[in-house]
Amino acid sequence: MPDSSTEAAGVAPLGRQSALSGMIRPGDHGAADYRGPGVTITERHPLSMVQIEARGPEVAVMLEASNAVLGLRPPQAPNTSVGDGHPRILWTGPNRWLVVEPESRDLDTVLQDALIPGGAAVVDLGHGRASLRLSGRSVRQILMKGAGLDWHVRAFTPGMCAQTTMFHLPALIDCRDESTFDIYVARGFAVSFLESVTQAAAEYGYRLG
Amino acid sequence: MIRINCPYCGLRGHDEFSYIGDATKQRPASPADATAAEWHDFVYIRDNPRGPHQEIWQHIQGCRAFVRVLRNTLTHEVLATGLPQDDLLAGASGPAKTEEAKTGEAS
Amino acid sequence: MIFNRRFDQPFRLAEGGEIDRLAPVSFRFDGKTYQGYLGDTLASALLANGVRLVGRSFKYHRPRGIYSAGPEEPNALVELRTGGRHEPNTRATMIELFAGLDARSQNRWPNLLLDVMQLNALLSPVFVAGFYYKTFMGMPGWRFYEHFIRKAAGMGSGTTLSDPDSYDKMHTHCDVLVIGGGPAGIAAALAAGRSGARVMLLEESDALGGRLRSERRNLNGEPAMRWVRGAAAALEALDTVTVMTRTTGFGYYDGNVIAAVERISDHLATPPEHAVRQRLWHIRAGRVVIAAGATERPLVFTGNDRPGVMLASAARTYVNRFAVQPGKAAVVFANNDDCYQTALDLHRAGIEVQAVVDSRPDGHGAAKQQAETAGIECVTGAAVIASHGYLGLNSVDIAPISADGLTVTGPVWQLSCDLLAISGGWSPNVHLHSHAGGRPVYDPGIAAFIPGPSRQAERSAGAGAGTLGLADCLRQGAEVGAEAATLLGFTPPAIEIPTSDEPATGPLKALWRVPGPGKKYVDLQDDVTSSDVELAHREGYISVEHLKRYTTLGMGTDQGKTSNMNGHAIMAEERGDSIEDVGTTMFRPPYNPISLGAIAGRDIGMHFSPTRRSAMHDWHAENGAVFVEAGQWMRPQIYRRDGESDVKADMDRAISREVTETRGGVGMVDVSTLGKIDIQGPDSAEFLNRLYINGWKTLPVGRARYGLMLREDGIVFDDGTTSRVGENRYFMTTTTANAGPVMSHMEEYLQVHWPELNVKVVSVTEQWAAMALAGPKSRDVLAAAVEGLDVSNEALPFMGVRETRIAGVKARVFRISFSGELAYEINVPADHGRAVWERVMAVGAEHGIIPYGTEAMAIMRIEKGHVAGGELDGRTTADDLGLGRMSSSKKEYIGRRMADREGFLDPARPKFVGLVPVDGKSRARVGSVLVADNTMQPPVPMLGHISSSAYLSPTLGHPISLGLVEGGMSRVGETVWAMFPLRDEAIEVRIVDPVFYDKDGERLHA
Amino acid sequence: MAEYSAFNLLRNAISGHKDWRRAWRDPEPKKQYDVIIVGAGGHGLASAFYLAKNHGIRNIAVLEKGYLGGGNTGRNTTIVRSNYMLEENAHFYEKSLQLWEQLSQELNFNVMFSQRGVTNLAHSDNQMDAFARRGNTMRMNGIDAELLDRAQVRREMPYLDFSDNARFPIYGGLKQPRGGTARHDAVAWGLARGADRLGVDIIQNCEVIGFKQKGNRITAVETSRGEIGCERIGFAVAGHTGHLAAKLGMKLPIESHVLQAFVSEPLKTLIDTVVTYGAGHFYVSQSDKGGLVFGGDIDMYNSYAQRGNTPMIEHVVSAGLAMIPSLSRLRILRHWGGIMDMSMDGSPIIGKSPIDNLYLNCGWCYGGFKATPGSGWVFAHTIANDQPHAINAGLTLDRFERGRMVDERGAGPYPNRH
Ligand SMILES: Cc1cc2nc3c(=O)[nH]c(=O)nc-3n(C[C@H](O)[C@H](O)[C@H](O)COP(=O)(O)OP(=O)(O)OC[C@H]3O[C@@H](n4cnc5c(N)ncnc54)[C@H](O)[C@@H]3O)c2cc1C
Ligand SMILES: NC(=O)c1ccc[n+]([C@@H]2O[C@H](COP(=O)([O-])OP(=O)(O)OC[C@H]3O[C@@H](n4cnc5c(N)ncnc54)[C@H](O)[C@@H]3O)[C@@H](O)[C@H]2O)c1
Ligand SMILES: Cc1cc2nc3c(=O)[nH]c(=O)nc-3n(C[C@H](O)[C@H](O)[C@H](O)COP(=O)(O)O)c2cc1C
Ligand SMILES: [Zn+2]
Repeated sequence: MPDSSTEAAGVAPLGRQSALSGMIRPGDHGAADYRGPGVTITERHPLSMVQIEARGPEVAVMLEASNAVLGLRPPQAPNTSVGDGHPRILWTGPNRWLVVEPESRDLDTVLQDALIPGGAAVVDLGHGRASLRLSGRSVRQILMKGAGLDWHVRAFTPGMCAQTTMFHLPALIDCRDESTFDIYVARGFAVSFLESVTQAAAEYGYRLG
Repeated sequence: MIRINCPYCGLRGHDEFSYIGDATKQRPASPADATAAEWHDFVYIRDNPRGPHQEIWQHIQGCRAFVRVLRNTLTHEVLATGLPQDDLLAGASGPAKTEEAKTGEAS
Repeated sequence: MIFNRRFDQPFRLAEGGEIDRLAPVSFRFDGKTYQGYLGDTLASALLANGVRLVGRSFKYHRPRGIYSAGPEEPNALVELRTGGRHEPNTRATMIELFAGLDARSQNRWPNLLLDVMQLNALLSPVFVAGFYYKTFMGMPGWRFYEHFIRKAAGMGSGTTLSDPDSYDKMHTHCDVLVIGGGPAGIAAALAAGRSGARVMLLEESDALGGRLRSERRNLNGEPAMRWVRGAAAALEALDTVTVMTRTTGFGYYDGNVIAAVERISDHLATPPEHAVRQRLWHIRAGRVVIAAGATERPLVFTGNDRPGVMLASAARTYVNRFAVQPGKAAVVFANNDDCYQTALDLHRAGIEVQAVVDSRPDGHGAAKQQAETAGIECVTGAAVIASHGYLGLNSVDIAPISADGLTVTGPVWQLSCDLLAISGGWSPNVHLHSHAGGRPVYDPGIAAFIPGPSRQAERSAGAGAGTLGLADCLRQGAEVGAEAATLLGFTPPAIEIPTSDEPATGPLKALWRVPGPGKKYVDLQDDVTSSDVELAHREGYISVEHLKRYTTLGMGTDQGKTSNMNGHAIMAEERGDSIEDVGTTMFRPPYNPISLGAIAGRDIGMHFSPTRRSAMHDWHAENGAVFVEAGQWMRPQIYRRDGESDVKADMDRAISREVTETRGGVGMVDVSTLGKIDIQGPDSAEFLNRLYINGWKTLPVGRARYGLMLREDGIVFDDGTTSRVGENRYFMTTTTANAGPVMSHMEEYLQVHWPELNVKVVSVTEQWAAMALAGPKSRDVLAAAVEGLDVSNEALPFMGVRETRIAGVKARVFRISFSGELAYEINVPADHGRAVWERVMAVGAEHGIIPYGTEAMAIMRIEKGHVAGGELDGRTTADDLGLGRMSSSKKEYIGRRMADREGFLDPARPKFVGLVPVDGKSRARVGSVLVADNTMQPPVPMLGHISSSAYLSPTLGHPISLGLVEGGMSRVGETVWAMFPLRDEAIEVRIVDPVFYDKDGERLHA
Repeated sequence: MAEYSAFNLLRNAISGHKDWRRAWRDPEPKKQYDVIIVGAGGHGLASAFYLAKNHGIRNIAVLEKGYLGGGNTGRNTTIVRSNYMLEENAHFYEKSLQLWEQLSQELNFNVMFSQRGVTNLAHSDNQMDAFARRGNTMRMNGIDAELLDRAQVRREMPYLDFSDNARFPIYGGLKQPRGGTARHDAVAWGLARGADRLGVDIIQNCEVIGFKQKGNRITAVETSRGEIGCERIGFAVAGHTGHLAAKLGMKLPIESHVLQAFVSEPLKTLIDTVVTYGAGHFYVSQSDKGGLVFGGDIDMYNSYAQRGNTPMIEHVVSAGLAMIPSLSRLRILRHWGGIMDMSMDGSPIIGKSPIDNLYLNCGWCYGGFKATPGSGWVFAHTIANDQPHAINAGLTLDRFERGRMVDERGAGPYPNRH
């Protein structure tokens, strides 16, 4: 599984401020039993996120070009994701992917240079979304509270991702390992979303940090 | 919950979709040549069938694709789904598509 | 000491039952303290204490007792708990006893014994079905009478206090869902579960077992509950099986989705910390096995509602499961073999069974014989035709009846008793099957409706399918469970079916109405009598649906669980039609009532709808912003300065200040909420050309243009600026309100109507923080903020767009203006929003920069005559708004061909104008109606209305308004009246040009 | 016809209620009628009643496929009001409200019309402005309206959420004091009884399944009980209009959608008025039986299923608790749906059709209960005179072609957004 400490270790340019800054009170909250909190919630920030999209004959060109520049081919199957996080590529729509990595380079420009000549569209979304990582034994219960997909361990496995509505917000959910999920929501809703997640997690106990 | 088989995302609850409406309405291909009656028909007039209805839903909380859905308006049963341009009645392989739908959840 | 408890509970048996005698529990009913045990329900505990009178009926306020032992209870409804947890109409039979429980009887005044409203009963000959339709029509009017009717109706009372508990929702999926944890459901879950399928088993009560908990029955030669516990353990051991008790599957919806409510904390005084009270489950099931059991029906005879009259199955439940005697001397009355089993169970519990009255000409031999062997007197071909007693039963009248059940054929004799256990047969719980679209069919064999063909992936088993024998229930449960798994591709192994010692039973003989005079209750809760059914028939309300609505049969909290079948059958007899033809009323969810709290879950209070914050939110909050919501966004409306409050005068002062200081110097407003859409691809310009009414093909890179969009019907949809930021790349802005709709609109045309266009669109609203810098000094501020960008008028002209850096951050600068001032919009990636905002504020300090809110922004746009929400009300055309000249006749665009219909060209259409008060000071409010003359009496012909208003234009020094008026600009100079009759205001206003300020645009081009 | 009265009720109480007559007959269909109305909902029955009463036409049949009043008339949230802004609607609904005010006497049947007031809450300045415009327009049209500020709303409805925890604070509201509720079933029954007394044949369990046409006229209807001839024919089948019109090869600017409603367990009076939330889809009133009757938005997709779905119910209940948090422990007793005839501008269509002797009464959306007497009154006029009355002249079928939509919400040609 990816090591979240290295993911978080990107270099933030001056003033880059997360939508959740000041909102995450590190520590244990809610009910807990001897096993400790049921879920740990961390913010992943700063991240680079760039959407790439192509149409018709542009697609094959784009897949090749992204493979060349990222060392990773965007996954063909809908709702799957690939990569260890440096970067990770998530399918987000027909011929559309989101490339995500801890911020360390100007990913937008890298991809523009590589892909635009082939006709693809490249859009920087790195600031438009907030991302939480949820992990722990109760993580699937929290997903069950917020969203209507089948979150059973047999049904939603590592390498699957999905866009759905979670706590009434559009969310992109990426399964990293059996008990770890990365969730992306629109930046403006991040505070509301965090409140919903923590409320839902209270009965299992949760750790923020 | 009506469960709609998004051609990309599989079986999802209808609360992830936004309903657009009758899929059989063809926007006049050549706007200037279309008569007032044709425009009126496109914008305002509906078959409104009781039974199978081809309609467009947008998977707005998912992959944002527009999906054509053949759904029975009397039973709410989804008989088939496809891309916006597919004619679902033409290839009406209802049961087969439903089978596929059963396994399609979140895949 | 524990043993002494028995004497506190005079009707408690010395042994037996599922109660925990080591856990005595004290509780209150109507202010008096009693003792019960853990494992009791409120009903069983009350009975154990000899409390028989627990409620009053809906209409006649008749004394009522405990009638059943389950969710079908029509009588024993109480108000439970206090304060914000107060809960009316709670069935005593479903409340698990907990320490400190506080319940009160309801629908009585001043108290249960002396209910004044029982006078209604004296008037019962008047208060027949539908009496109110026939009277109360004259003076003083229905509103007067209604007041009294409503006082008498309504059962329990509500609360106005907020509920301190919280609720929750969950979604889950399974292969096989089994609803009901009786023998049939358990067998189904075992059969399906052993196949490896994901199985869920829902049971409404606190434990598995169903009727087995209430009966003295053996399975495999041992008490049946031992088998149940073994099966429960076996299910527990299967990791693909989830058993949920205290969970009611209450509705069967489309897509094989079942909704259920889990009562997590209702059996406790209060939920434990962090726990919720109830949880709503959405269960998406591959197949469903409905094993919901059956409900026993009462018999319809005179006085069948007295406290002490009880369903036979309930009497067995009380003695067997709760070790409570529901009476000391009993009569049992039935039309089926239930009476003998009941008599034996009561007899064994030390209750004196005076007689078994079997309405069948001759009762089934074997069962009867058993009872007789036990020394119980059994009468056949007879019926209980009346009951007696004031607040509770003390005797019954028994008489022989004819074989057809229609007449009394012999002398009446009386037996004294305080318990009458009755059974009219069993009605399968076909509710969920019906929700799923199934239509129940009549089975004369059991005189009840059973499930018909299934419409969704479901099948019923056990008593719920009309299979009443225990062995058959088990067999069918296993079979249906296995079938469900098989149909989903699993291979279920055969499971072992335990053998039952249940004796064979004989058939029942339907008896829908016992002969004899007097009121016979069909629906006990709503006081619907057999004569009401007859009256409904006489008056033509003969469809069961009319019957229901005219008499309220089956409309109470129990939804007719014990009454509908009897009522419908009586109607069938009256009509002379078959029961099948008469049919049932519609079954609707929920199966049992469920709390609104559970349905709402966590989506209440502030979480009713999520809120959205811009990147500068915290800065605004720290700097005095008063927020207002706009399409989920929290936006600063004004910024308060020290000492200012939110009283109107202070607010007005702040608004004026923000306008004046911006127009006089420089101000900045957060416009991050505007919709932003990134458009890329070779056909982008063509696409924009089709979307907007104006042309886009000639826009050079680095320039912005204002655009107007119509809906397909020719009405204005949205406006905004779009900039060309690259050869094939554009950046569109939309209004805040339409950000989502415009995005979907564009996607729809690209995916559905014009798939040939190679254009990719994506919302980047959240990616960019946006701020508008406005005022004559804005250029100076911008110059100080940007790095290496020439911002002179020549280098960055009006509608110019440039990329630059501010505070080291990549930024886009657009020279566009909403305020009418020299102005710039700065966009930066959102995580830099606050830092850049602060930087601009810092460099602007020496120029006197201020932040301004949406109010000042609105006033400046009104001064400038820009249209916004008030004008874009979904009914206005481009022409109406004075924007028709933007339209390009050289191309096709959405809405063009519908905008030339006759109604669009009508000269009488109100058109966009400005308005000023003739007296120079009166404020014409938004929503005023424009008329020619302020003296006319209604109906007054209206010329238009005021759509936006600045109660004071700080710039002009007087109020100004925008509006639409018939004749539009052709009437400039004329006066009309702005009428606001809601506040008795009439203001004479003059029609003027809507651009009040800087008509020639010198300031924004400066 | 003074048959129902307190006196007669008492007299009957003594005689065991044996003397009450059938409220309506159950006649066999005749071969031929002057006018056939399809649909025995409130509108169809009111049309027949007023045709007989006001226009002297007595040879009328109302054909009903199920039981009379079993359509939307029997399943709506019973709100009656005339707080419309647009001319075409305002005068029509006001006429209807005036008819409501005398309906019980007119029918000699207590329809329990309860003018307890209807208040729409506002949660923003913009909403207050929109309400002001509507209220002022109403007043200029001679219709009662009051604009309440927050304090006034609080005084009248203290149980609403005025706390800081309210997601959408209450700014005020627009109230129509003459608005209220009526006992929906009684409306159908009273009209049926009234029409029956005037000789109208109400024929239940009689579904119209086809038509006989000659030239541009309908000469007879085919029904599940045989063929029945007619001179003129009016459709008043609400959500089934599209289906019926299709049998004539006619397509309409109408879609059928499902609207849900639900009722709580009965309570002593808690809410003594009708109130609608302005920041979500929710409205509530309390029935005389004590149940809180809740309604919300349509389910958004075409449907003839007469039953709805959980997402909308959950939304409506959330909105309800956002508005009145103390209802949280109250239990919902039953929920159901009805099929709405959603028109393309949200306003009704009452008038002539492209077929010479066919008249249409449809497009009521979620708001046609309040129109019941008015609809019958103008429809009767239109059928009797082959000419709309002045107050339904703007509600024609051809208004879409002519670009004269009556779009009270400004939502455009999207039926599910009205
Ligand atoms: C849940 C809900 C809430 C509502 N709330 C309100 C409200 O608060 N206020 C308000 O003013 N309005 C409300 N409405 C709308 C209102 O109920 C309807 O607009 C109104 O009742 C329509 O009356 P109607 O007589 O036209 O139709 P209906 O009462 O539906 O009558 C039409 C009849 O036609 C019959 N029919 C259909 N096809 C045929 C056929 N082929 N042959 C013979 N008969 C046929 C049907 O069986 C039906 O009985 C609501 C509607 C619903 C469903
Ligand atoms: N003697 C008779 O004539 C007669 C008649 C009826 C039943 N019975 C006996 O009753 C038993 C029937 O067995 P069964 O398993 O079919 O039924 P059951 O009544 O034993 O069990 C049904 C269970 O389903 C639960 N339930 C019902 N609806 C539910 C819902 N919506 N959600 C969650 N739980 C729900 C009930 O609480 C109950 O525990 C057999 O023992 C049978 O012999 C006998
Ligand atoms: C205003 C109103 C009040 C109602 N009150 C009750 C009620 O108290 N009890 C009840 O069971 N149903 C009540 N209903 C619902 C009806 O039972 C029924 O569900 C509805 O008329 C739809 O009919 P259907 O369910 O037969 O399709 C009410 C319906 C309305 C419109
Ligand atoms: Zn999808």
